[in-house]
Amino acid sequence: MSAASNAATTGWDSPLRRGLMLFALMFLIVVVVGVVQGTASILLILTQATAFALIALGLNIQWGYGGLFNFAIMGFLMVGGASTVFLSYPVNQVFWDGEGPMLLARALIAFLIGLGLVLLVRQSHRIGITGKLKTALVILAWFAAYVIYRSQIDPAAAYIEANAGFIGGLGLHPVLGWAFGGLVSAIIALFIGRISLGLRTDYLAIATIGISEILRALIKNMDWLTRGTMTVSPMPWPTPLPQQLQAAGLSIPDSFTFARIMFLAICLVILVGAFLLVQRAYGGPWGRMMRAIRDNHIAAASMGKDVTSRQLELFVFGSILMGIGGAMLATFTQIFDPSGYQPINHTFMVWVMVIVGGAGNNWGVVLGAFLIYIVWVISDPLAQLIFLNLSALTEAIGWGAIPEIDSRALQMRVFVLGVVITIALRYAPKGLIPEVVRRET
Amino acid sequence: MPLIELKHVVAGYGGAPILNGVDIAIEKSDIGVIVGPNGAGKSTTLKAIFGLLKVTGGTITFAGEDIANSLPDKLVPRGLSFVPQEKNVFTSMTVEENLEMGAFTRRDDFSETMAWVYEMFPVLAEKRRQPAGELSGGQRQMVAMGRALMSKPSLLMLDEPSAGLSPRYVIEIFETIVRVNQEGVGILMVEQNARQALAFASKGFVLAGGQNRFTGTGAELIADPEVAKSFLGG
Amino acid sequence: QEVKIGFLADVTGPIAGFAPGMVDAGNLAITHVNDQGGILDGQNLTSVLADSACDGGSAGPAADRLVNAENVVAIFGGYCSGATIAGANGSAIPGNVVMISPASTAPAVAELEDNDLVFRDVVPDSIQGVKAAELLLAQGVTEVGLTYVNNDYGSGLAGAFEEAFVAGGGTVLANVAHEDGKADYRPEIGQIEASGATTLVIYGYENAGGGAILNQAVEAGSFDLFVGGDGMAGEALLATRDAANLEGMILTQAAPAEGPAFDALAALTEAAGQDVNGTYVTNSYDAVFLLALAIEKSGSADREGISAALREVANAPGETILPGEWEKAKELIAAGTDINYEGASGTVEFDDVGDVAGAINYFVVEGGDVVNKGLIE
Amino acid sequence: MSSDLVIDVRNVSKRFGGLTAVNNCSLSVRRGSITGLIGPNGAGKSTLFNIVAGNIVPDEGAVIFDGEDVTGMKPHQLFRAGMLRTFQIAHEFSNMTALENLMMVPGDQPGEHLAYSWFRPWLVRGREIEVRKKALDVIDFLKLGHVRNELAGNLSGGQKKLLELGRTMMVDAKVVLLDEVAAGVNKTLLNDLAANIERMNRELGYTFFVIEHDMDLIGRLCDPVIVMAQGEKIAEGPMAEIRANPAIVEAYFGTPVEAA
Amino acid sequence: MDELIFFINRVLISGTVLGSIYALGAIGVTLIFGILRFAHFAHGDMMTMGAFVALILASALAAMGIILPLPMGFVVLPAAMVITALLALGIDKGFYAPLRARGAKPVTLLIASIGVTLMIQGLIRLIFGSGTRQLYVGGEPKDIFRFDMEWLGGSRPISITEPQLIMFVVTAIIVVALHLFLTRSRLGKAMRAMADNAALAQVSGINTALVVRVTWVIAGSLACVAGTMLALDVALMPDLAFNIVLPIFAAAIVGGLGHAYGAIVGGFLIAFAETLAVFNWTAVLRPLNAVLPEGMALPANLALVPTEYKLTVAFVILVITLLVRPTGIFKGAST
Ligand SMILES: Nc1ncnc2c1ncn2[C@@H]1O[C@H](COP(=O)(O)OP(=O)(O)OP(=O)(O)O)[C@@H](O)[C@H]1O
Ligand SMILES: Nc1ncnc2c1ncn2[C@@H]1O[C@H](COP(=O)(O)OP(=O)(O)OP(=O)(O)O)[C@@H](O)[C@H]1O
Ligand SMILES: [Mg+2]
Ligand SMILES: [Mg+2]
Repeated sequence: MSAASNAATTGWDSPLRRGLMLFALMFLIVVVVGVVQGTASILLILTQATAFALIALGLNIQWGYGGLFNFAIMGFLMVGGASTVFLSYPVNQVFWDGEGPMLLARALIAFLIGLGLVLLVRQSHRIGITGKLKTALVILAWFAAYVIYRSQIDPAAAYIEANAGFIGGLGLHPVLGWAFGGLVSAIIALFIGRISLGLRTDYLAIATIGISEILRALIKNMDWLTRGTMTVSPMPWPTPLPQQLQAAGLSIPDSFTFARIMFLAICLVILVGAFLLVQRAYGGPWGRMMRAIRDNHIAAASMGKDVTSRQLELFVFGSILMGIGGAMLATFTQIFDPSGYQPINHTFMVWVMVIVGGAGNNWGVVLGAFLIYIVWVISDPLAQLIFLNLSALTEAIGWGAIPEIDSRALQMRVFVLGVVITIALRYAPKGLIPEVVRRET
Repeated sequence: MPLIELKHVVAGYGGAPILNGVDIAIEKSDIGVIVGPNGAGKSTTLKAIFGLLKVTGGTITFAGEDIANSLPDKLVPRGLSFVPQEKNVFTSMTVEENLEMGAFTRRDDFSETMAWVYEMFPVLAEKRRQPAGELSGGQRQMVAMGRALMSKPSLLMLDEPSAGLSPRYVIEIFETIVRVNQEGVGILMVEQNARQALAFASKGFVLAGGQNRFTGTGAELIADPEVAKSFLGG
Repeated sequence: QEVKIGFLADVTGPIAGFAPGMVDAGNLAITHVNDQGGILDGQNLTSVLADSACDGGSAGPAADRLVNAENVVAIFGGYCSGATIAGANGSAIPGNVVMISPASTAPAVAELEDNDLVFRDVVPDSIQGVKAAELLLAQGVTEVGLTYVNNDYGSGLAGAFEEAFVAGGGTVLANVAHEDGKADYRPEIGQIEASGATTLVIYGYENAGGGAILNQAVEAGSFDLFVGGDGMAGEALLATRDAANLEGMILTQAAPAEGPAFDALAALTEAAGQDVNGTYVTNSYDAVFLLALAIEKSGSADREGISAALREVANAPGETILPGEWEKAKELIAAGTDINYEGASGTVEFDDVGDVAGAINYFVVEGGDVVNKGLIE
Repeated sequence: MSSDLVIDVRNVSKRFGGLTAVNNCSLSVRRGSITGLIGPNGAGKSTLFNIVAGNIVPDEGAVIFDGEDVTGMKPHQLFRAGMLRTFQIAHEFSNMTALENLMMVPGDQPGEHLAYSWFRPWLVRGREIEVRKKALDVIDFLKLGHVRNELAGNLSGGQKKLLELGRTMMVDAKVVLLDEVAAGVNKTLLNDLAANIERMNRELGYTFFVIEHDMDLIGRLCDPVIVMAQGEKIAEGPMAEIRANPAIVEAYFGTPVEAA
Repeated sequence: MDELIFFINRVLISGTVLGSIYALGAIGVTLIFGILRFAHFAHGDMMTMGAFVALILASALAAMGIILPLPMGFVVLPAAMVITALLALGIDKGFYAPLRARGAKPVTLLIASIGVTLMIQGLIRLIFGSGTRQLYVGGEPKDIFRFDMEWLGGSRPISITEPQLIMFVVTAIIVVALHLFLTRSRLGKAMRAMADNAALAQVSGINTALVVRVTWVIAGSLACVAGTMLALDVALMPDLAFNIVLPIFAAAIVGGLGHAYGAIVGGFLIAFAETLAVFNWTAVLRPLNAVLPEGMALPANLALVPTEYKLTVAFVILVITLLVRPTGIFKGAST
């Protein structure tokens, strides 16, 4: 073992004990929920939690390692979902038989022409055009490119929406779809990162929120590509569906259990793989360099670290995990529904997972993801239990039942989550399993 | 009765204590200078007096009253004032507003004090409407001291007031400190420009490892070959 | 001793505004069943509520709890199409549980490979939009401005309306989407105003963006005529607004919204202190009542066979059953007589894919009241 | 004789809003020298350093480093080209230990690339042991051994400055820019540091470019000394010559303070 | 002439209304950021909370039969501000102060404020249900003033509602009062000092705990004003202000965090950007149709972007502003 990781393991002593206890506690919660709600249910919860753990790991890379305030998580989840739709949803023959592909190809060419135009004009200083004139020309080129592209994409979109609905998918294996989700996320992250990573903390946060809202608006309204508000379903699974197992002779409960175990297994393999890679990199000089950049990017730059491209590396790396996680979620729930994505559920919840779990500590983040997700799911029956009893109580005292008790009780699940967050932070402001300082022995 | 007296103070930042029994006593007429190697606990001593960290042992008395673990908003009205080493002006506020903030705890009319400060630092009077962030290093240091004087302190504590200043300003700052002392303000300061500072100090304290090593008048310490070799750079 | 129906309801999230009314309506149907002799052998019918938060991701665990943990016989819900589809695919269909959605209008719901398990008793957007277009054209309105809530409901309805309206010779001067939950819709209204339209068609929700748009459009004062869909037709429409400003406003809603079935439910909801005109309240009541009838008809609290029984009790022919007539229905079923539930939201005849075809009524605000003008021919 | 000049600043200007911090300034540093840079507060010394080290892009003028125009180059590129700087206000990595602060300095660590750390861990490990040993040596030299596991953010002001200086000892650089390393450092320790700087200069061939207000140190180490005022170079020469210039003495040194 | 009136109605008045709301919200956000150094995400819900407090008070007054010619929500505003300020203080004491005492990072406080958001939303829905309400209790109608423009040759009136008028006045008063407070009063200056350098403020003997309390009082009461004004203008619902918290943050950021004046500028900038981006220029340019050649008539809808992308515009402005000025127009603070 290298000196550094040696230091890490020995320095782990008390956090290790604390972590083990917390993981044991979480295991207990899983068992209890499993007993109360049944195996099939807990498997479903665990599968989605695993996807969220992967996403949270992505955020941990960005925030915990790099101090990048990414609030565009929802955008990346949507991108991942939409990408896996494109790759793994069955082929839409109507689209391929019609004019659609041709029109799209023309739009693509228009896009490339526009892009070429912009790039060309940006080189105009070589022929002596500089300063304000160049800026004006570049803006003009952007505008022209936009017009050229719109002139081709609008009819194509209208045609596809009218005739084929949307372009459908390619019918490839869903796991390929997830990889594609990661890839597209990486490309988009590269683009976002290039324009916005120069911003500092809160400014970066709000800029990324903005970008994720822009992504959402695009995905939600590009009906020809994503089917927009009409939703896409059913997404194919990489493993047999319960129905297929039933057809093969399994009982209904068994079919649920086995189908979900198989799905969960794939997700776990990906999570564990990602975890190992991330953990190994973080424990060594790479992690040290990233923490240095996070602490003081000016000094890091003067110590020879290429801050911009390293931050981009982090941003892209984290976003890949988010994209894959988003794709997994869409595949597992078998629906891609752009209207279902909300910043509070898909961005802030992940932040909560990371901060409550312990930013900068992968174990903590995975714990946080599972814990918060399970709390969120069981807050539904839990809130009802509490408030139905409360209502019964007020009724017994003679104050009368709380009106609309069912639905109001459910509103309290939001409250329950809020309470859990604030209590957890109050007693562990650095997270349940905080970042470890790598001290020597 | 000394103006301020530390008896065997023990204090730290939560882990092992940094100060392990520091003794300091300053009269109103004194200029006390604390010197010592880096990490000796000099700044920590000033912070401990000013209630910025927890004192776990010993006593700190100011004008006879126990002030250990009192917070600044209680200490400033009692006559203590502190100029931190860096970030010691409000950069976005004007010079005059900086001074006003120094008088924050005062309820009476402080225009006279302000006039006194301007008299002491004429250059500040010229720049009273200018944001402090636009001043040069030496001018900032004056603003910082002026701010601290606005509360009409009987004890002014300074953490390395000359650090980073050009030689000319160092001289100016030290002259100012002497002048302030002559106006009846006790001075307790930390300095790495030790020789220069001890030269005009009436009391000197050498701290190392959170403990007093040597105590005496400034001249005595400079003269002591042991001190000179180990702490003043020969 | 209990027969459980799962309520897959989007109580939190974007439609939190009107989901509670739908839950209450479903529970009202359950109360009626229990008050009139219970289900099967006098068992208690109960509801289990699960929150799907209008999001496929949240609907998964919620539906699964109903199907696998609570072992419900059938599911009422979800409301948002995304939640319905995710719940159906993830748990209900493989678990062989019948679902009736009272509010999911997306075409994707019809396309589910559902083993005939997923039903909905809400009229698909297409029909209502077309009927509204025909009505306006018949009344001589040829130019309108249109705004719709940007979700499956609004865009489906607006699409159908525009197509029919243009085909019939009308012009849609402006077609503007709006997002729910905004504070201010003046820019949207301004776009429509600027197009010169004096008739404003709003396909949104009264207690969300649609209602806010109506208010701000009234304030703007440049529209003579307002038109709304079923999402706008609620009690609150006039409760919080000055009816004089809305004089002449036309609302469309799935039939009957009058007639014996509707009146019956109106009386029942009034007695229970609920509002029959609330968004999707009638559909919700009908859905749960139908599920109860289907369970009764199938003869056991077993998931198998509910789907077939549902068609039998809902579709003609048979003796007519109105909302609340549980005792009568129970006797008839026991006697082996075929029954046909006529819902307050419509006659509820399920077709092959589990959708209902519906006739559309229209209403006009006249003299401070919403007056039912009967079927659109 | 450009090869003799390792840093050559040509007509550089930098303005902040209305203020011209560096004004058409030209100066150069000879290879193998310890060149001093002095001047009143606000003269533009640190700004000039920032320009040379790539932290600030000048409005006008050019910086030649080792015969090559490096104007507008990024700090990390200059580091790779062999230029290392310290900061006047310590720029420590506050959430890392003192030891880690030094260990992160050496460039080209294989472990800083994902591919190596995933697929060639043995390479990473070997290098890591070397780096660590070097860092421990430096930390002991700076008398920071007892705080090597302390978070750098918790160090005293002077200790941070020492850490800043320690970075220069972690790598072999052609040129080291020192911005007021002495401020706040105990004089006894400073003597050792000065000796070390001289040794690095003499034995290892480092070139130093030093901003200082401590005239004893400048006098001991530097030849030549450059004087800057109001963004411009106003004089250059051996310390004795500078001290003999009455204008500079008046503006910069002042007269010594008397004892109280 | 009609075109001009249309422009006034649709751009000037609408933009000012929206801008006032954004500005009132953003001032609170920016003050909290300046003093406490964290992005208080629950600010939107504090606004909603304030509006509900006003609702309770107004309903209580109406129930007692006290009806004044002004909107009741406005009449009770002072009392509602006090109550909301107290609630804000309580929230700080209960949730943020313990974290600050333990030296939590800004992001931890941000996440805690998300927790607070969830709790406030849950409680509001528990108590008031999730439906939409009117702040016009007692059935008073909302007055709409229509200024006839016929004397200028316009066929449409300039119209403005009573709450909008009140809002303009209140916003103006608040902005001036806040300016005077921050620049003239001792406490106001102490707040600025603390925003500038909290450690030095403490050393100067400024009672930082007091400054924190004053900050919450101001932020809370401003939130109450903003929420109530918004609810009077539109309607009251549990997610009333949560939905506009993103543009409010955008406004605070564009202005430069920690800058009260920046927040005001940012608020109006974002509001007018949103309004103008989806503004249908045909309405103003229609007279051109007379001079344009046949067949080149302006399209019925000539807006820069479709309304689906309205919020997007706010964010595009935001991103561009930040790219040009990375810490906002007024060079704001940063954690
Ligand atoms: N980023 C900046 N923005 C605005 N003004 C600046 C900036 N950096 C420096 N200045 C100003 O430029 C001038 C020169 O500053 P510089 O730090 O280079 O001085 P210096 O010679 O290093 O002084 P000192 O000896 O006090 O460190 C000063 O007036 C300073 O206030
Ligand atoms: N916030 C802190 N947390 C933990 N330890 C600290 C903290 N601040 C300082 N220390 C430690 O306390 C010791 C004394 O620090 P102090 O700042 O008092 O030194 P000093 O004598 O002022 O040195 P210098 O001359 O370098 O300023 C140092 O070893 C330092 O590591
Ligand atoms: Mg110190
Ligand atoms: Mg400098």
